[in-house]
Amino acid sequence: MPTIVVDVMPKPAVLDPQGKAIDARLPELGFREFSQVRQGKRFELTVEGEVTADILDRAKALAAELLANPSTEYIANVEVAK
Amino acid sequence: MPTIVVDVMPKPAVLDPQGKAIDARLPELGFREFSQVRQGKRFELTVEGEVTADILDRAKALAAELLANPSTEYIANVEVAK
Amino acid sequence: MSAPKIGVVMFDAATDAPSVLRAVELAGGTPVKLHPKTTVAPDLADLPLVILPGGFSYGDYLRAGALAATQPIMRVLEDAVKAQELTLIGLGNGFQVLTESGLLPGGFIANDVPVFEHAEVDLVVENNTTAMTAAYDTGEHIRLVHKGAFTQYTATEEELEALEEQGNVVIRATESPAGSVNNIAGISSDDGLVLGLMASPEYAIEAGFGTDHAEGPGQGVDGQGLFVSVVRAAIAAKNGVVSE
Amino acid sequence: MNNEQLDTVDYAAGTPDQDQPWAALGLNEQEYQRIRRIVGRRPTEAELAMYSSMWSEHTSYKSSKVHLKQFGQKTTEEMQKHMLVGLGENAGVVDLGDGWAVTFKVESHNSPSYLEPFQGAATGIGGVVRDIISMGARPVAVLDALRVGHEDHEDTARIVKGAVAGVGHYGNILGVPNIAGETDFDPVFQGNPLVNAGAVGVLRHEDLRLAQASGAGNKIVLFGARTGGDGIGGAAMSSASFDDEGATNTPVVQAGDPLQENVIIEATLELFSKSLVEGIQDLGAAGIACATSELAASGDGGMHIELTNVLLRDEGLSAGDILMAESQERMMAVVTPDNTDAFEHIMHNYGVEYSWLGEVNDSGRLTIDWNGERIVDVDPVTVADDSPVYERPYARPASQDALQADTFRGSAAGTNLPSTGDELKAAVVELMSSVNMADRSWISSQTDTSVGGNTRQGAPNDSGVIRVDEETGMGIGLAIDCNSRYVYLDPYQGAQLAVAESYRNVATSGATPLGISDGLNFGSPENPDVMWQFAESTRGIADACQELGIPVTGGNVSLYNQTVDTPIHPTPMIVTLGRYDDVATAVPSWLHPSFNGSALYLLGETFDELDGSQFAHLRGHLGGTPPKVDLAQEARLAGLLANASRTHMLDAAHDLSEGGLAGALADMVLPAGVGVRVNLEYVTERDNIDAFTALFSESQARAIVAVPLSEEVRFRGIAESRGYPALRIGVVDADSESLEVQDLFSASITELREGWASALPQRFGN
Ligand SMILES: Nc1ncnc2c1ncn2[C@@H]1O[C@H](COP(=O)(O)OP(=O)(O)O)[C@@H](O)[C@H]1O
Ligand SMILES: [Mg+2]
Repeated sequence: MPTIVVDVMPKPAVLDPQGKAIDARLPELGFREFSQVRQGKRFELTVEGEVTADILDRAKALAAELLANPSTEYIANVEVAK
Repeated sequence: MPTIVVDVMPKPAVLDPQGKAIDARLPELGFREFSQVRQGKRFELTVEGEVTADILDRAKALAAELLANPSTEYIANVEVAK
Repeated sequence: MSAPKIGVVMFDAATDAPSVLRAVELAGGTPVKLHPKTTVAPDLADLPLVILPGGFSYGDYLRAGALAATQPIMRVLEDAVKAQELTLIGLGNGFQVLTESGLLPGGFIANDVPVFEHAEVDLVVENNTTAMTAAYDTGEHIRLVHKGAFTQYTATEEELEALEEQGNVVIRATESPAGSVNNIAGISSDDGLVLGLMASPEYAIEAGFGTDHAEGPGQGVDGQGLFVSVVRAAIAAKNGVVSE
Repeated sequence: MNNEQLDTVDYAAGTPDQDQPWAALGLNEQEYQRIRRIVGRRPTEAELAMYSSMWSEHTSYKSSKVHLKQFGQKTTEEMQKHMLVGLGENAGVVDLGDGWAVTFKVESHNSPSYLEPFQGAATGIGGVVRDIISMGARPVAVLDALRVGHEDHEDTARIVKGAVAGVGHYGNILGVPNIAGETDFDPVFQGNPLVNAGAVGVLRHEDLRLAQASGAGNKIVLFGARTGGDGIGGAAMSSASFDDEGATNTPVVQAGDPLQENVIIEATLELFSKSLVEGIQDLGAAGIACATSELAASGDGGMHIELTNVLLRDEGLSAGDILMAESQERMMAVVTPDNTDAFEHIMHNYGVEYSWLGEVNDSGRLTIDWNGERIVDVDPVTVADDSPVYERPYARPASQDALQADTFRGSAAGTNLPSTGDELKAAVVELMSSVNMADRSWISSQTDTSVGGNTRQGAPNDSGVIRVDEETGMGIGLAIDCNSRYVYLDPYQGAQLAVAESYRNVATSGATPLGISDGLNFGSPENPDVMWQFAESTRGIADACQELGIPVTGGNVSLYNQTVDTPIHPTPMIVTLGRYDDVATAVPSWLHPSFNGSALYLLGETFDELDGSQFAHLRGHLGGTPPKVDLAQEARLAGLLANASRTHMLDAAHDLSEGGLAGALADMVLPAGVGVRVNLEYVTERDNIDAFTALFSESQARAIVAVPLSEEVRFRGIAESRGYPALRIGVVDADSESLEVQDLFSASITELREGWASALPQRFGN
């Protein structure tokens, strides 16, 4: 059955303490190539049957209504999983 | 600056209470098209300069070492953000 | 006069609800449990004030307060607030439900140190004209329990400016345990009908089971003032006195 | 697993020679043969799964049983007085008077917590809370004890951060306050940490229920979470030690859903209050296999189950998997036919899923069908109760003499001990900055201590105190303790010391101890050295309880805690439960600014006892013999403290244990930063010891109390009349802002606090 992926990330202007905590550990673990880690959420929704444009719209609606909080987060991505 | 995305999801066999709680809410909110919601994490890492194959490998190493918990999660995806 | 009724929404796993019921009672109110699946408006002439208690409603797994905010009763309460018939107060997790519902500006993110923290917090009442602060003096210092993992208040520049300018920051921490912006702990909507406090006054209502106090460990009962305010507001509303 | 042919009872009867994976399931050859003899043929795959998990060490207590017997045997009638339910049930039940009762228990969740510390610790709390609710009690508090490896080892942060967060996560969402615990770092726990979780619940006498299925025709129902592939083989696995690679056979990690359990608690308590269940059993190790066989064995003996009716999370599971799965948040109940509608009604109200699995009958057999075919047909008593019982050989290890001969004073570590004021001060600062003595608030602040509104005190007090009856103020006090290093040096005496410390902690907070629950964590029972530690420890606990007059009400055994061949230090964790007439008389163990000016008294005598102490540990030494035990003296101290607190003579009281007088004084001073001035001269003179010994010796039956000046005369009077040694050693001096030991040193609170407060967050914080 197909899966829709919804990605939700903290807004750039909003602090991300979880990302920051990971960030702080990187040098100590020797990962100096990366910076500004942000931690968001990934949701996978199973769809019975085909993913029509309509269904994708419904997923976007669900993301806007429940999965993301518009005052602190933005919907980075809604797509059919590869 | 380019961004690498790391997606981490709960293993299929492991109970995902977060996904379950969302799942239970969907029918009442009228989203009957989706089932088996799983909630995972999405990390975005900023890279200074170009993302070489090497850097991508380092991101995979970071995912394995720090971002994912191998006993309950798997790395769904490591890629350069579009 | 008979004890005024105060509604308390019993969200699943809102672990502070039993203590809120008790606090309302000790302050002279009669708590009325409201079921989250209710779609019928309670008799608001009789129930002018409703509290959303705190504590991990629906596990808080998605985001603190997110699933509670989608419960049917929230639509009912929202309508009543919009009709200027109801005062709605969210405590702790209940405040998160209010921002999730869009009834109050801003939102909550992970604590500065992103783990659950249980602490006592020193607060200053900055506005004592609201339904949750009337029994305090402006400038009064109070000490309450603060707990949670996603209790850092955040808002946009414009929202912050508006809050500060309107005097809608009702209670402020001297130092927010979560790192909240401007040390904001309690806020009000412009019309004063929606109020949120990121703290748990229900654990500072009984000597010996309260917060730290000059008189001894656990002797602090500064949370009483909040519930007394609430009961007074309910009485005033019932008598037709419009709250400011 | 054989996918083509379902391994039915008939098929098994016709294929006696089919190979069976008994070894992989943790059975030995004799045990397998015994099962064949009992069932009269080769067991089916499902039967083998049941027997193997029910006969695992973890579930059957096959190596420990012979030693645990003495807990019952040494319980006198006088000690039984307060026990409503004794050993052998899910948890013991103790009478509190006025129709109230309390049940408490400690459980180990060691191996799951090593694999996955967060979920392991979380489900440890979830599991022990279900034990409590299955007795009909409402959980009112949880506690936890952690043993982890060296603080600077690369794996320690993973374990300690995960376990602390997991304990917090589950209890917080349940809404049950965490009020006591213990944390110790020692390299011996590196590859085998201990996570013990405890819970306490209260009930009215009439709500008490036991786990049994009687009454032919009664229905069996499974409710709560769906069954998934979690922890299959977990019971067998926790009875196997870790090899170099970690776990030998990694099961699917059990993940908990405290939201689900929160709802189950309310639903279950409503079932009890409406008397809708005849018997109830929580599902823990060995899942449905365990619950059905135990319910049937303790009832009338017959039960039929349609396994196909089990609601699944994962459709691919085999019958054997379903029987053994350890999915969390599930309960099994026995309901009479005329109550099934009412039962379903409650489940609907709470939104809890359930399925009817079968019924009780008088066949004397437990039969289980899968898709219309019989896959289990056994006598449930043989599964639940007839596991082999082993009298494992044990012997005092030859090395024990050398270990005990290696005293701290006689060792290189014990030379050049601090003696000048500056040296003593540096030693106190160093002691308090060590991870075993440092501030625990990084741990305790991750748990909700106030939820419920009945917490009189939690960390950093000697014991947690919870009010039970709002009207009278009646309530309980709880502490969990064990000094594993003492037990290693002398298991008999060390176990007695664990009982003594836990008992003393409860008494110091002003409660009257009523009973204990023990969590026995040891290495492999197949190692005679370990078995000796086990035998000696259980004997020590039983004797100590007999002498103190408090029964063992329940407990838990966790064996095979070792890495390759190195067993952990023997760790019999002791939870003591005490009672208050009114929790308003509970005494804190730290100094509040309002206690300024109170006098400090040291109760008890100090001997030169440094072997196994925190100070010796700080110097990397472990040898000699632990402090001597004097239980009669402990009981006298408890009596004195109970009397003094009940009559409001005490501001504060702290027992002396790890870190001795220095540790206790710093523990009192640091939480609120309230200074003291003390003088050791009286102690050193009376007890004929030097200042170093006075500060760091860990002699037992001691406590410091802070007595308001107005109560001093009275307090001296009762100490004297009871013949208990009491020395006025100093005074609380809030303005001094230091811990001052006259003529020796003055350590400012700022300098003491720095290392003490930062030790844990600096290493493990974010
Ligand atoms: N793992 C833990 N969980 C909860 N509380 C803990 C834990 N470890 C220690 N504590 C609390 O920290 C305080 C100090 O612990 P400890 O030094 O062992 O005290 P004591 O010797 O008096 O038992 C106690 O209140 C104890 O209950
Ligand atoms: Mg201790």
